[in-house]
Amino acid sequence: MRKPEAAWQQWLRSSISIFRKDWHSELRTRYAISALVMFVVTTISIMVFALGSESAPVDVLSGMLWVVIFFAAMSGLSRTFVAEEERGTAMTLQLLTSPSAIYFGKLFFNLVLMIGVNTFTVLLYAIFLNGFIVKTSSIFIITIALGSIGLAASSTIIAAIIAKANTKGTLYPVLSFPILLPLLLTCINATRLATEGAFLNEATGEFQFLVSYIVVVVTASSVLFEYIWKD
Amino acid sequence: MNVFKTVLFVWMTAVIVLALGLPMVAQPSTWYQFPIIPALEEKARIMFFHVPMAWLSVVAFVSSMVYGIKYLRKKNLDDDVRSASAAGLGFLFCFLATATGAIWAKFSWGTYWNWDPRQTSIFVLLLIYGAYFALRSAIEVEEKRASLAAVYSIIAAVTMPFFMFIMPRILSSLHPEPILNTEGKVHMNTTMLIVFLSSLAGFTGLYFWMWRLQVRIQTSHLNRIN
Amino acid sequence: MNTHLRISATNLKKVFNRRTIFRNISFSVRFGEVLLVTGKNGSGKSTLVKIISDVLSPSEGEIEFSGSDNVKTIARANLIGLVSPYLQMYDEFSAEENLQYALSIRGRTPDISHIHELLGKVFLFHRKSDPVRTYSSGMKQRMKYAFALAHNPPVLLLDEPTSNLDTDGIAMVKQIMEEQTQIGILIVATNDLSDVDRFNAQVDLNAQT
Amino acid sequence: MKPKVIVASVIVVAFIIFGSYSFLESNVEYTDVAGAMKSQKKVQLKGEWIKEKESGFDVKTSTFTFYLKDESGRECKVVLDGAAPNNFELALSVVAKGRYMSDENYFHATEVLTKCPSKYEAQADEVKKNV
Repeated sequence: MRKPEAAWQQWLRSSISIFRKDWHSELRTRYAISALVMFVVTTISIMVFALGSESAPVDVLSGMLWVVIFFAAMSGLSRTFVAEEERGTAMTLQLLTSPSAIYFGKLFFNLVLMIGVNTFTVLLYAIFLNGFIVKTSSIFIITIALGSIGLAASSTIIAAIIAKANTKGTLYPVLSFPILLPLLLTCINATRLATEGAFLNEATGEFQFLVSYIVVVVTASSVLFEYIWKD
Repeated sequence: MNVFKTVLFVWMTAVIVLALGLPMVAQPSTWYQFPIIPALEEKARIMFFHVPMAWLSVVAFVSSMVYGIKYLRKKNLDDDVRSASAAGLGFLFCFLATATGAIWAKFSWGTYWNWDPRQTSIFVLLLIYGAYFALRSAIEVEEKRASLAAVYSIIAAVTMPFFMFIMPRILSSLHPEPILNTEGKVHMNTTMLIVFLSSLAGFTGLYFWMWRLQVRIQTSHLNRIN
Repeated sequence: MNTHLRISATNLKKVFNRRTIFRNISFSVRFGEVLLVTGKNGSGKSTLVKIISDVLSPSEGEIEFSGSDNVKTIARANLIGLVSPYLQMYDEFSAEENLQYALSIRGRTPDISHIHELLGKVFLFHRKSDPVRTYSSGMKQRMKYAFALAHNPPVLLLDEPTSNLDTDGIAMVKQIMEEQTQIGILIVATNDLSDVDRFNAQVDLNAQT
Repeated sequence: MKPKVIVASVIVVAFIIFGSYSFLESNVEYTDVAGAMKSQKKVQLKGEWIKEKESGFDVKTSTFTFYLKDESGRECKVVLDGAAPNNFELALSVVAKGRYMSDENYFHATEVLTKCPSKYEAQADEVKKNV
């Protein structure tokens, strides 16, 4: 045996490879992306039709933005684990590397997906819902970024759980909602601050909260994932 | 066990009789009288039942999670039965706490439901319990069901504190300070406090008895299947 | 090459849904030896194979890989190559891509000439760029051999090694088995005794109740 | 395995505390009169009912009018759609949900919640006297 690479280097390469594999597979099959995009487009167009020529108050719109994002996440983020489980490749993956490498690879994939979807959602929102005006863009951008990470973090572990269950589709939002509620409420609050034109330092409490939420969920998940993954 | 059951029965009977029966007067002069509480008056007696329910729903949630963790470490399915039974009772008490709380809210705040932080937290706790059972019913292999349910309850437990802290920022509460409040004061006279603590102890005893019973029922049920 | 390599299992037991699949399974197999696992359908052959490959944990008992010092520090996944009916390839990828990803997910740098050599060995070189979903079941079975051997594992585990294979395929499997006994340990789980020419130890799952 | 779990638990607890720390300092969202006047949106105005000033139910418009004093002592007229809640007269403080009508200079409430005394000892007498 030649000089072995450091264990963490192998681990890192392993989780990056899982991300690349999922990304390649997604480009070929487009399961998650098409579901996500169609969901966002249909929901926002329903909102536009429902509002007609009226314009909704800005705090209602900032709340609705996160409703769209939450349900979009629910329609697409479970795909990465459910696909492995349905096609029977979960065991293949299990033979290849450690649970933690798999968890972080999948987390990274969901994160990229979530950031993409949220950017798309915000763009559509800005174009079609004229009442939605962001006065402090720094708060808004940070909120969207941290919100995406937080959503990806908690959806990934819940997706891993439901992939092993029978009624995957309906179970996903049921399990996710209580876990995501603190995150969503904080994001809605921070978005409202951005639309009210608050200064950046007025939102530090929210950001501190979001960062802690992300760290707590990711840390707990990385330990617990092993128990989900291994039969 | 029989002694325990008898003591529990006598204790609970005494608690119920005293909590409902002791007189409430404007100026308590003897030890067995409760001070009257303006506006609430006799309705304040619901406190002797509402607070123990809320307390037990949390105790049950914690014990369910502790046995879940124990299962993950030892992989003994009996721990899972304990965990699931505790969660079942927790759901029951959580529901009762929500119901008694809503009645009290009607007396005190003038509305059954106000999305008060405390009401919202207990609502989320109900949702977590609901999700926990939905998850359990969707997995057939017992070992798998046990680990996933345990993992879910841990994830729920680590996010729950965030919820407790975010809510007061969105709405400040009308709910009275919890009994273990920040000032360390108890706003009750001695008789009330004794009845209240006896009720708390009695319901806790009742919970552990129900839990034991539930575990025995579940275990014998599983043994019959196999 | 680790000639001191040894796998020993003591008192393995597996319970599913409070039903005991098997209990008191012990065996020991050394470098150059062949372990045969036999048993009726449902006796737990595949379960035992999964436990050896660390996909499942035993309910009781232990399984230990020993040999030189570093065997214990290497993840079990890197010591074992598995062929099993439960194993699935990513069918939207070609054979070549599957092997590339398999190696890089193991944390290694995939070597394309090594992959081509492997595909030649299992007679899939001419179809290396087609997605696996277009393969026949026999081709998929051969693909699994390439997958199992890609990282040169010292332990090869074969669950129903010849299923779906024609006579050429069976000859290929015999060849791979023979080579494995030169470089490590071979474990075969099957009911068809003609699959193996020789074995040094046997676990018969029918024997226990 | 074991140390990993311990490290993870420490991180989880530390960040739960870190995350909640910033929120312990400020409990906002109940506004005073000045805040209600400034805000365009629906707010929750918290204060005390001024018993000395006129209050009453107008049968024609079906509204209940009263005056409210916030913590800073600033007063404000409140018009509630509907009748006063049952225990309104005994409440220590009230919360009016609604928005401020800057044109007509009153707070238009859609709902009034009452906070009843929940401290059982000693204060029972004081409140009694006030009533």
